Amino acid sequence: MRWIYITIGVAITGVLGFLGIREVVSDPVYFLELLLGGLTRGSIYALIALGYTMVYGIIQLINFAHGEIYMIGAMTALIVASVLGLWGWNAGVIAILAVVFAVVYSCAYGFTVEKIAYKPLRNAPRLSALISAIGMSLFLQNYVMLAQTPEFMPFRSLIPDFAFWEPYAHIMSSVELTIIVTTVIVMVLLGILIKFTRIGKAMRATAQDKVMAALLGINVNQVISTTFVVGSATAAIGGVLIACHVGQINFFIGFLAGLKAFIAAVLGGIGSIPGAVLGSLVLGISESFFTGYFWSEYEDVFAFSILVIILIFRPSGILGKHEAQKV
Amino acid sequence: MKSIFKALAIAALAMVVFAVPGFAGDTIKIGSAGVISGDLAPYGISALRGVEIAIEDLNAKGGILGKQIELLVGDDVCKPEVSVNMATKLVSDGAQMIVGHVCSGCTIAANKIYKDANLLVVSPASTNDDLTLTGEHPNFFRTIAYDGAQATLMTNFVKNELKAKKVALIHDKGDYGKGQMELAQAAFEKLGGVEIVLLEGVTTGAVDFSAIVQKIKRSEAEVTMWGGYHSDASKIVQLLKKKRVDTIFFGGDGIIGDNFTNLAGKYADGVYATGPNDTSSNPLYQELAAKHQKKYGEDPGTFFYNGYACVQALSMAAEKAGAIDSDKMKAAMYEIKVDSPLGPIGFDKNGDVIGAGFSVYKVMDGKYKQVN
Amino acid sequence: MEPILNVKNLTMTFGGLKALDNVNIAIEKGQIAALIGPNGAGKTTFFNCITGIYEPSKGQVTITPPGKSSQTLKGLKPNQVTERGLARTFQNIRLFQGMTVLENVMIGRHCRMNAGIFGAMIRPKSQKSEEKKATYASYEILEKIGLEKYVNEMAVNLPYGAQRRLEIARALATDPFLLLLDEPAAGMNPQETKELDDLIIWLRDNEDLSILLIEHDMKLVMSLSDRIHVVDYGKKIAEGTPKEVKSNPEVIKAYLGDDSDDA
Amino acid sequence: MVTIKKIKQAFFIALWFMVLTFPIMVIKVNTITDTVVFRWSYLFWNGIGTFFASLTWNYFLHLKENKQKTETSDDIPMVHQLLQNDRFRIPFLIALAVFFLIYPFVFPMYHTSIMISALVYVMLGLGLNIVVGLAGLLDLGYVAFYCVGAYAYALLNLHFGVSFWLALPISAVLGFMFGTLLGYPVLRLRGDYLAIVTLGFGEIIRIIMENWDDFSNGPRGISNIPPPNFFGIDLGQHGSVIYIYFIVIALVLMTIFFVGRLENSRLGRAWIALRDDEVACQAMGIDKVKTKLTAFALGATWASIGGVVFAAKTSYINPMSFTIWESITILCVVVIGGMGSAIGVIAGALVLILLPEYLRAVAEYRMLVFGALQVIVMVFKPDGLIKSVRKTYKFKKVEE
Repeated sequence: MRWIYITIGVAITGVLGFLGIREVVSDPVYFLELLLGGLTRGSIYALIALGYTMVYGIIQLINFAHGEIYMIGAMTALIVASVLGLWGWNAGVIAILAVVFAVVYSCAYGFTVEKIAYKPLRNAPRLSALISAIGMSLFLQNYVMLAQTPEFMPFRSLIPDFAFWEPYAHIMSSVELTIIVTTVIVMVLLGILIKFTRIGKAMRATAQDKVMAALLGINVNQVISTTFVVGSATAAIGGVLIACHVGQINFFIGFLAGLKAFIAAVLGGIGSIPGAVLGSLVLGISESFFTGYFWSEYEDVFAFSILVIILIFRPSGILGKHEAQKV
Repeated sequence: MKSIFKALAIAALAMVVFAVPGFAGDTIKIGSAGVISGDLAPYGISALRGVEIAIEDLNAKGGILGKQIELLVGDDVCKPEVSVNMATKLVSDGAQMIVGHVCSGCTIAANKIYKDANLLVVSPASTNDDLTLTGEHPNFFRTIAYDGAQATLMTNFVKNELKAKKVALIHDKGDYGKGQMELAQAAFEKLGGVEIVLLEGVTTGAVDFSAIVQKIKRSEAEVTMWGGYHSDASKIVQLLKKKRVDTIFFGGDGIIGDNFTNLAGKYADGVYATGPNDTSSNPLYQELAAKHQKKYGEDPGTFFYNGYACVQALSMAAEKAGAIDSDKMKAAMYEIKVDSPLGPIGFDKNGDVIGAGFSVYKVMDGKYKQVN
Repeated sequence: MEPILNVKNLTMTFGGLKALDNVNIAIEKGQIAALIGPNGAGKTTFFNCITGIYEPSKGQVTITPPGKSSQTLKGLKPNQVTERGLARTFQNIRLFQGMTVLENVMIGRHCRMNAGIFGAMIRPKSQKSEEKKATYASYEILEKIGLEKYVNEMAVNLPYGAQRRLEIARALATDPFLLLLDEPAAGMNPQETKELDDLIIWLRDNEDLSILLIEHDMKLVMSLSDRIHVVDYGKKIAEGTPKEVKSNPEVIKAYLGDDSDDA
Repeated sequence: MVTIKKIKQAFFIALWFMVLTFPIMVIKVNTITDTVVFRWSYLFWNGIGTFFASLTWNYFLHLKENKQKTETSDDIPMVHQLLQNDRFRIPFLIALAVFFLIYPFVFPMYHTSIMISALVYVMLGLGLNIVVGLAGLLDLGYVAFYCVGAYAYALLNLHFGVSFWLALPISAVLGFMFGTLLGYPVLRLRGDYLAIVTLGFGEIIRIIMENWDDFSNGPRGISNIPPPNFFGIDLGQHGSVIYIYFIVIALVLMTIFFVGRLENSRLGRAWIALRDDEVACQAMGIDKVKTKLTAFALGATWASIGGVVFAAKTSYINPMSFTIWESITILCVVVIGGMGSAIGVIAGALVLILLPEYLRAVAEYRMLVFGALQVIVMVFKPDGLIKSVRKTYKFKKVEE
């Protein structure tokens, strides 16, 4: 049985490899463009997926409202930027303040959402928390829609076109470059936070065993709140950058982006930070290539197929630790 | 136990209260159905406002056949299954004629109910060919030209005016967008001389369209035609410009209007689109624009004038028929000439509008200008 | 006569770690055997290997059910092992929390029943009687174990000792010929342990069962067991009657190295 | 008790919310005309609103916590207590039956129409309850099978003129097959990994329906799907709605009957065992693979039957009706109603589907209220509206 799988696998890889190499050689620039496009797309997913994976790692909850936090981040940035713009402030100051406000407010929303919708459900069945999260997501969407507008609003990029990057801008725009660089920075910072700081250690301890962590004097509630705050902050940064990239936002952008990011997080192994980034990149790049070389109609089908295949062979995602069942 | 009976009784009572159908009194009820929540809401709301203002105007002038008009509003969220419930509700509530729906799928699904209740339906926005050309919807009229007409216009323009040899057809996989591109494909094939180098659908609402943009670039299409709505279109247009892809972006009436130019901002310049004929010189048009501006503080949306025209047509038909009777009104519909903000319009035997056609627009300095 | 359970050269490695190293154990019909050893010696791993939860790296497990021919358990899934007549309990109680006590026992009857999808939905006469039989059989088991007063309680709400007994009841319901008990007396008070002692003897004498148990309570082990197997660091170091084992220097050494609270 | 301390707390919470909602609620920007409107009154009302809301919220949360401390977890929901009592059960059931019998004749067609929708969700909910509630497999792609059923009827009717009554069993079988087919590769996955893969399957089916024009007519969908025929008599629109209503009632009754039996059968117990403890379940002789697959397949069967009814009722289907939101709605029905509890799921479906319809009175606030209610129900009743209760067995003293 095993040999059949291996043979089929080798055959498919061989054929695809051959066709792939032929394509690459025939038009290497196109290949590169798709790769870079995929990288951008992956980085976009990654910025949202990081928050998902952190929250999941610590309380095993699919935080459905995470996409909405991302949306609120972008919305706050838009509002702040518009107001300051009308007051005639300097563009650079506006950009910085918009990001700062977006991050602060997203954190506040993330914190509050956790206190209202998840904390009372800490000992309830896990699905109840999931439904509560879905309810929260609906609520936030409609709250923003009613308070602002259901229509798409143009979002003027806060990131200027860098002069030094101009020669390459047709391959990758300044915004895209910023997105990729930011993703790397955020991932590294998060890695440092979790590996080396006190709160990071507390997070890891809580993720492993809440009861034990509490016995060791870790304030579990505080750790969970911190996780939500940090996750929301990354989402807000993502929100602002992605809004700059696509140039428009409305109340509903969180849902689709959140869904994709969640898939990416699962693909990489949910709960793992490098996993979230790797999963996002795999998803983004493979989607990009699939659209580029095959049919974009079936892009999502392909993405899901990759997910299914990877999960069948690695049931805990690419970098997820396979938890042995304790008997 | 008592409490349960009590609760049941209350529930039943509540339902009766909710459910009492509006008995046809001294008013005429017009049902307006369309999408007024969710992401397509702007389209539905623009039409609904047209209907509202038209009814206000009519009521001020004494209504239809001397009776005041009452408006019943339904929201189908652009989902066929909701639209059926919605239609049932409008019929239950005693609607005597319908303006709607916006999304073609909803109109198709809901019209079964209307047809059965023998109500006339006039849509301000449903452009699907099947609605009028198959003969399955004899009670259906519209104040907007159908997709096929638009496709012919688009393809002819691409071939004769833009002189393109290679076109890419991109759509959003929805019934409206995909349908448009399929019609365009068929029209090009009939026309000949233009090669379709790409026919693809993209996921609406996606965060990144760079892959499809690269693909367009690689296909060397001189014109990229778009079937879909303004939000995705503006994302693609921006990327096309940013990636320096040398192609002309050409969309249908889904991207006509300020919604698109505002979203795409500086990237919108040079985009072509087909849309209803520019009738801004029409005095009624100007009057209505002013009214809208006064009432809502902004310029009218896409289907505002079409919505207004729907009500006008229905009231004229009723006056001509002399009664609120669908069969007589239907016969009258074929004969009337409506002085609408879209210009003088009438209806052909299929129920399609005569006189309100499409023209091609181009964005120049952030505004759509008619070019043919 | 063939031993009913014959384990030969059983080896189980996790990564580089040898949790079990060439263990040989044979159990005769009607025996109460005990498997003892310090914490982490590989006792539970041994159970898991036999019952199909782990696939052993090496070695053979052969069973000879009374009145039937020998067969190997190689490659069988846990449920197939149970079908062949080996039933077990768990060290950390693993009852089904969402079900009543009776239903927990009825789960044990699962593999002795046949109702399929249509049987369950349409419930023809044959299924009805099967269901009824299973219900009564389960109730009888509860009576034997002394839990009948809890029939319709949710399993989670039972006192601790009763939960341990319920695990045994559930295992009994699968009609085993060999019962594997993983620390059945853990956490019990002396009174409960005494009752357990009686129960196990009673089971062997009246139910035609053989029993293999893992236990740390040496008093219980010594009073119950016909034969004791001792493992340490995955290796079997001794085997014999309680008396023999007690005086075995290897065993004493193994236990003295360990914290002797349970020795 | 409202103490000074609590008022102080509520005051600070109100203050927090005023700050929190400031940019989004107070400032309204219009990026098109570049104008900004400050709506200061919102800030004020919001502060007052959250002050009282937080007082009540904390009061009830407090109440709930105290209750948890004093009571054991096995209190039986009132509905079950009533239903177990023969004196109440019979009149209650009769009242219920009468209510549903006269319903379509008393209320206008619109109400019958949305009641049909709600009843379809009862079926879907009961079906998903097998998968999620009983077997504990989180399935976010349940809509796939619903889609299969709807398209099976629509396409079979379009091409071969298959009638509603024939389509029902055919699509049930199809649903069963699809359930097995999709269930097989995901057997190894647990928990949320399973959820996301099933979600993927749901989307895949929808996208295929959207793009494979030759097969499914793509996004244009299939129209003119006939309603069930009544011995060839034309019932008219109203008549056929009532007819479908009774068909759905019959199907729901059948579902309740079968699911009830399944729940207390060898199979149902195996599902619950699987949900509670996979390892112990296998060790007790239950075939994990088979049990999971039957759960998947049976759940799919009901979804598929629901799909046929849906297609017949709407008369027009297109892929937009089968998005992930649909799966989420059905999941909400199950969890809010009470996982594993049939009565709960029925209540959940009626509340969740009918509520937004009647909330149309508050039109645009409807989804806002709906989302808030979901959170509130889950926070205060995490086990759902009506908790599941296992069957109790009575034994006569066994004679010695």
